[in-house]
Amino acid sequence: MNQTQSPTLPIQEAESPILSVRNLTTSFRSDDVWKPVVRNLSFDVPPRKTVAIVGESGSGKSVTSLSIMRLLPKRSSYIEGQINLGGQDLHTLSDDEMRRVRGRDVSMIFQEPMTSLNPIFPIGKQIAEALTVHKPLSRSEARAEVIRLLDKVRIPNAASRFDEYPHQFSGGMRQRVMIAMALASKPKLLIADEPTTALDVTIQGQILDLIKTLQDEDGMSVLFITHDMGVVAEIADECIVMFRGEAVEMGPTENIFLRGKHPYTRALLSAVPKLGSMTGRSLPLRFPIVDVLTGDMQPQRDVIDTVAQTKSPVLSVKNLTARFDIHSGIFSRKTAAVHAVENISFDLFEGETLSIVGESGCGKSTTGRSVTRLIEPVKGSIVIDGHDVMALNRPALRRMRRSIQMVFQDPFASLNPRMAIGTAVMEPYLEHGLGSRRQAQEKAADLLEKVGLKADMMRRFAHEFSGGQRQRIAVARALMLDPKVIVADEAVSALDVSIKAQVCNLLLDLQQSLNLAYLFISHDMAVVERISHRVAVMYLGEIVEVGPRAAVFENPQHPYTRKLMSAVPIPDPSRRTLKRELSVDELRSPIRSLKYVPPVREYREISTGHLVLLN
Amino acid sequence: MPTSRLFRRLGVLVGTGLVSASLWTAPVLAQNIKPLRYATGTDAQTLDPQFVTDIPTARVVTQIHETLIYPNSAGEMVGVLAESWDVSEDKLSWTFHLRKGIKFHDGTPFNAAAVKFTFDRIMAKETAAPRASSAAAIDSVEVKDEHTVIIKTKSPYAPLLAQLSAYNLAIISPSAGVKLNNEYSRAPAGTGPFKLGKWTPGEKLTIIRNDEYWGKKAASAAVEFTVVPEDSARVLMLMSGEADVVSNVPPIMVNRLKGAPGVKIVEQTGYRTIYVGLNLDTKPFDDLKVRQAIAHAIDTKLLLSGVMNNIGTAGGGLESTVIPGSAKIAPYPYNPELSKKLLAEAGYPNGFTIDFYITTGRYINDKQLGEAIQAQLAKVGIKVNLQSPEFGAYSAMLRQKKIPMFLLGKGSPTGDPDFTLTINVHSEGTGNYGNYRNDKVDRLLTEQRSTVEVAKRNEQLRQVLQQSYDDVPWIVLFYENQIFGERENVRGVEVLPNENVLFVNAKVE
Amino acid sequence: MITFLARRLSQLVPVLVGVSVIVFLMIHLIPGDPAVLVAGIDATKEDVAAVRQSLGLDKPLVMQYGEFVGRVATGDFGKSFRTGRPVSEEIGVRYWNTMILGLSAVVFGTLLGVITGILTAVYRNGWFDSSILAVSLLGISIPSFFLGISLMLLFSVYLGWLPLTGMDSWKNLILPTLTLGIPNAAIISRITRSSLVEVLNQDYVRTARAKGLKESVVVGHHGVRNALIPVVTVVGLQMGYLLGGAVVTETVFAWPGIGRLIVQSIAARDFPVVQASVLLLALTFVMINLLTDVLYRILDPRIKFK
Amino acid sequence: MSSNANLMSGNPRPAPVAVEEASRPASSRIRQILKQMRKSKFALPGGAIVLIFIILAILAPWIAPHDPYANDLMAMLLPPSAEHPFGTDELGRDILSRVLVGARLSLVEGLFSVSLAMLIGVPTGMISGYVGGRTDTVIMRIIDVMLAFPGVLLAIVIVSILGPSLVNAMIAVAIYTVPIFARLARGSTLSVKEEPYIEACQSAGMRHSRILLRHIFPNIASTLWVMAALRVALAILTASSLSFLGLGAQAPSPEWGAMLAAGRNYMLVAPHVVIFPGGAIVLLVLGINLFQDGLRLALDPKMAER
Repeated sequence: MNQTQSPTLPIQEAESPILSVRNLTTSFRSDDVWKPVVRNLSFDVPPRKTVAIVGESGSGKSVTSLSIMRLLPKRSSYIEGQINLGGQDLHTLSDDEMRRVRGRDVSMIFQEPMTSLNPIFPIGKQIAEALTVHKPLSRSEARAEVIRLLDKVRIPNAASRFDEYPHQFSGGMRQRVMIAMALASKPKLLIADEPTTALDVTIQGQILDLIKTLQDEDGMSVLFITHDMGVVAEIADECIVMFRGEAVEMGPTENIFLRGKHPYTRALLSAVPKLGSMTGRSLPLRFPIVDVLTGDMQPQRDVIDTVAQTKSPVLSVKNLTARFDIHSGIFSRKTAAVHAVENISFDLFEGETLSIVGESGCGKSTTGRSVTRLIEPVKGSIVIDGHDVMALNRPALRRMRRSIQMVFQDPFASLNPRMAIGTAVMEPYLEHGLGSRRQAQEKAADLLEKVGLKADMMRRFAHEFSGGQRQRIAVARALMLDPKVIVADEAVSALDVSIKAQVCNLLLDLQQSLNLAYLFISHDMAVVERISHRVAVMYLGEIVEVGPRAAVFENPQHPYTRKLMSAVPIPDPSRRTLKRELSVDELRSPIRSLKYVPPVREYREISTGHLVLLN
Repeated sequence: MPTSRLFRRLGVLVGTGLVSASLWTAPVLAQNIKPLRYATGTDAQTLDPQFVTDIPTARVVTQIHETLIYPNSAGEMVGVLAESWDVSEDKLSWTFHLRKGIKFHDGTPFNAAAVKFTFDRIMAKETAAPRASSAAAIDSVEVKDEHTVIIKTKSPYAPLLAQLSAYNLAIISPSAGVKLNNEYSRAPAGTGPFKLGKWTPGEKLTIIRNDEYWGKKAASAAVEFTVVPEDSARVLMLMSGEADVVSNVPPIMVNRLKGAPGVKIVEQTGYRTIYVGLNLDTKPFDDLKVRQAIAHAIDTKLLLSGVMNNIGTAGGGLESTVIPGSAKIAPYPYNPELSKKLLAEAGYPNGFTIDFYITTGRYINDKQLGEAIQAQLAKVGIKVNLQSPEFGAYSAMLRQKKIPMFLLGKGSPTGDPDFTLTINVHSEGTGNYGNYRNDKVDRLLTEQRSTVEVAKRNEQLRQVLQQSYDDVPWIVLFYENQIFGERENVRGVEVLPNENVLFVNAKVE
Repeated sequence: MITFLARRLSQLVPVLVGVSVIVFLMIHLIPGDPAVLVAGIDATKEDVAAVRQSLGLDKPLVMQYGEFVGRVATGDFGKSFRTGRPVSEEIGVRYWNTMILGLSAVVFGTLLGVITGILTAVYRNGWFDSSILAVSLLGISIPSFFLGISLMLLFSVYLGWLPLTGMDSWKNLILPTLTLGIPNAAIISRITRSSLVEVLNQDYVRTARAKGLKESVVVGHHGVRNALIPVVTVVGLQMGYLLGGAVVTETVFAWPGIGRLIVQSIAARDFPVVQASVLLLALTFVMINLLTDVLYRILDPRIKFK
Repeated sequence: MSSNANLMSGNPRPAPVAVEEASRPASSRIRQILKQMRKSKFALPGGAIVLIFIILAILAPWIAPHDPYANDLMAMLLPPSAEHPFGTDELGRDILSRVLVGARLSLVEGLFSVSLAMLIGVPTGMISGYVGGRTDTVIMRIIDVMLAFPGVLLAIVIVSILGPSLVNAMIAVAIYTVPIFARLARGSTLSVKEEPYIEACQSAGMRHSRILLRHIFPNIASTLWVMAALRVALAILTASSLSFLGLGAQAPSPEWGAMLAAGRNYMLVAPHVVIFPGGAIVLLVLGINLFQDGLRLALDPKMAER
């Protein structure tokens, strides 16, 4: 075993750590070669403290947690080093001994509450299982204890929900169920592996608060795995930064945030969007980019104002409404409808970025798709670049689509895996008959260069690119038709922080040079703050607040806007002790009966262009 | 599992609706009887004699029913239900004196009225009997007294006696016979040595001894007909002792069975002729020389010894030589050189191509025969394309009389040539699929019908056979032998040339 | 649940009507005259005409179909051309025989398939997995007629342990069950394996392990229960295929089932029997599918009876 | 972001995981598939078997020791010998030569019927899934009707209509395979249709025909190929089953199923007449199935097996 050269946390004088990991190296087998994905990791988790492991995808943070639990597949992985939990080296335990440690001494919650519960058993039974496996309990005792646990994790009407199945719970509630299950045997250590990543920001806030509260109540230690610096700042006492399988820096969270020395730490921190960092600015701002090797800040050009407010808007949406029918009964009659988008209006000007923010199900993506008629809206008028979109026939619609292009969320899915990327980029151009193959080739090469790729990559396939590169390709493809508007539907949400920053900068660059208008759909308030000119907040299919970015962020009026903003974790460890006092609630459902008549809405103008929904 | 329970319920639902009706239980089958076990390839279709059109069905029906007259082993017509008979001077009315004291299985007495009922029934339009024509010669039936019945024909009809031995004309109980076909089959009432025990169609049929039988009582208490379609399966059952008697042993198995312990082979020359038909209305078979060429190109001797393992009887005439009065005509000798010469003379020095239609699985080794003939004809330059439509389509095509060349079998239910020759050889015959026309033959066929003198009629029939042999509208390959397998301890199974089997004297020792 | 069943049942009607029309048209497209086959090949023209009339075949096709539908609506499937027996009698026992064979093969195939499937999934990629995989690939590669004949040669001829054909005792059921069930087991084994492997890679299995459950509980309780959900569908489909595909096995083992009856009836142009039996099999097939759907929904609480 | 594998000096291990912004050199898809296939222990032996059969089938007329059609009634049912390595059949024909020539027929059976079925089924299913709505409902109802027909019996009825011949048997097998491909193509289209890259095409204003051909088809193709390989194996089995029932290849064609049917009556006296053609079917179909198993691993590990 190599002598460790990794940084280590200072040994706690007073109490011995709950978990002590030394020289952990985990390797995976691929194609008969063992490749280490976690190398020489050593750290401690002190009693009652929260230690966060933070890193981007592929950094080995999740593998670390699974190595501790010994939940990795035996055949294709092996673990070296010591993992000391409460005095015993987990690595030396027999499988059966290890099984008894799991759930009793250390338990774990996972990223995907949707898939982490067995869909075919009632949740009560699943929690009871975690109890009875470690100590014998009668049925009624187990039931009582489960209800107590459900109460503890603040699930309303716990007793009545005992026999419900996971699919009857929302994501946030499921994560509470997972936590209840993890706490069943009062473990000394809770490992939380990205427990809030899949959740909406308001729900994330609730769950983080819950973990903190429970930690105080039960006095357990938490090992928190996350990619989100904001979450780290909010929850962790100590923090380990991982990069490509190794810990590059560790220490008390404040130290890392304020005095992080490692270039990667600084690169990471500089790329993290910070809500409220734009106060006093009206124009968007590029993300600072720090070189991972040197830690040097790359110089950022200024952003000039591109918005052409004086011209008529390039996209104008009036009273747009989109619904999805719900059928049921013997003859599949229409019985209800999802009111996904309800009577929304907005304008988008050349060179402007209008962001639509909101949580899942608020109708923001439906808005984006309706604007291009990928979804047929129920009513409303859409004018793009002079075309009345709703009136267009099929060929005219195809022509119209040259003016408005989309970039989607999932960079891995938005490129046809069976098509060379050059072909994919050229395709729309050729399909619309805008020029010869040679011209297409030249234009594609030019655009690829423009988005930061190389023209000679055109013959490669999507799988040969990383997520960030693919998103650049998708942007290049969207630009092939010289559109006036780009609808970016969660275009940067799935990217790692550093990549996200780069792609955002790219979008800003392109707007600067091409005068593009962006309809930027996102749930990420911090990113939206950084790159928007104007912001619209959506809730249950309606715009509840819209206005210039500075006005909305600095002077939020609608209660929902405020709630949303207060829920965003701020990457500032000094605010760690604050609690939000968010109530346990969920997004309401936009499903309405057929008889539902949408109320007439009125907006109040707070300042120029800053409108807030009344009532 | 709820699955299985649901399935069971579903099954029971469907089952009770359908199964109960299907177990055809007539009189109670006595327990503990060890029946004679007979494995046959095909199930009976009906137990109503007047609806029988096939041999396997006839084999069951004739255990239960009897005709007025039946041929003995020498092929002579002897009385069964009729004790004696005489013909009127004008040869138009036949008086039959019936055996007395006989009862049908349902208790109805057998008498002249029953005979009249039976014949009237088959002739009635409403009956829609598929073989109503077998009584076509009959003009009317009169009851003279309780035990005397007079059958009148429209014109003098020599083959009447033989015709009366046809299984379609077996006598049935008037009280049972008011029901037809399927309904009658539930409780058939004949006079035979056996009555119906139980019938599960498609599977098994048991006949039990009729203890009130007028003649010599059946040797076995019961005979069980089991349907085993697979030839090899039947043979294996015989070898393993699961069956006492099996029908239609494939020729190839004969040698094997002959050497097997505890098993014996019964071989009986039959009435069935296997022949290759040629269509005289299609080229090149309109040319006699071509037809002769084909006759000389087919090595019937080799077919018989090779394909048939010598199970069959050689001959050239259309009627089997075991049929009383049939002519003994030698097959065309195999002579490919002559054949080629004839083809050249007919203008086909390089042969020709022809479609040859064959049956598969209907006659013993029919497909192999077709393939062997194909190879033999190839040697004289005739390219044969084998076509083997399934029998339903084949029979429809045959009856349109458009098939140029075909392989077919021709049986004889009564052993009298009149019936089959009229169908197959007469220019108007429905079974004359090759459009054979010869005025002399047509005339002779009409004459023989009214020729009641046996010797004279036989000469007329011989001439018909000889003439048709000379005209070569068909090439007879051989007469099919029937091969039954029996356990060594089985006695008394009578396999008849008309393909019937009698179990009355059969028993396991 | 009731709405679901009612809707599914109402969807079956057009399918069955479609099947009945197609069957009716198809069998009338088959060349050959049923009257000739009933009367016998060398029957006289008069005999054939009489038979044709008595079978009602002299009427126009549309009328024949109308009469057929009218009769079926009253539960009467007519009489067999060949035997004159009511069609329901003709096919009742045969259908039941096929059901017995099909069920027995499905039960055998499912038991064997699920057990080997679970074992191969648990011990995946080892020698056991490989050998079961090889055997099951062999199982689906043997034509049923060859498998049947081979089993017959081995168990009946050489070893003499089992009867050849017929259906006198439960022993008769063994070889046909094996013949039909072996490929079935192979398919179900592979489905179970892949389904269970997929389930074992699910997050909730990891959760179960993280709870400290015993591996046997993890696999047996959390794994198998979920893995069997898709298997139910396949078993249902297999049952359907077995009913239709049993014809070859029925032929080899002289099993008096409905498949063989249909083949014989087609050969004899026994239209009423063909119509009714194909319709009955189609009905069975869709009912089994419905049943598996219901089961699927019972097993998987996520799917509501909408 | 530039790449730097090792921040900690002195660590001998290579860069561990696929890193952001790393791009691997283009490797040909075929090579990739072959590499994946090697994960299945059986794929290569299976492929080798199929390849050998293809070579034998192509060379059959030149390497067959005897004329496969020449009969010799003096040399019937001879057991295997140096002269006739597989023995002779019921007409004294050389079984080895017949098996060799029969390989062509079996391969053609599989390929022709599956190609035909794909040609009809795949576009139908793709259009049904892509267009959706009423078109989809109508097409799916028709497919339901076709699927409700009991399996092989549909093929039997079709062959009865068209008349028994190998070509018609292949057509029948194709027709009854059509709904399987239609369903698969529809299902895959439905899921690919939801992929963002299809939405991207639509939002780029591309024609539906182009989206179907260039974007959807390539992405459902691997699933289809895997199914095709499986179906080729099944088609060979089904077509030879039909021949076995006398509904497929006609005499004197050396189709293996037909050879088995003819040889069945002789299996007690001369088992070699069934063993060799039967063994040939098993071997070829096994080869295809082994190959298919590997193909499945390489192309579509999650595909539901049927």
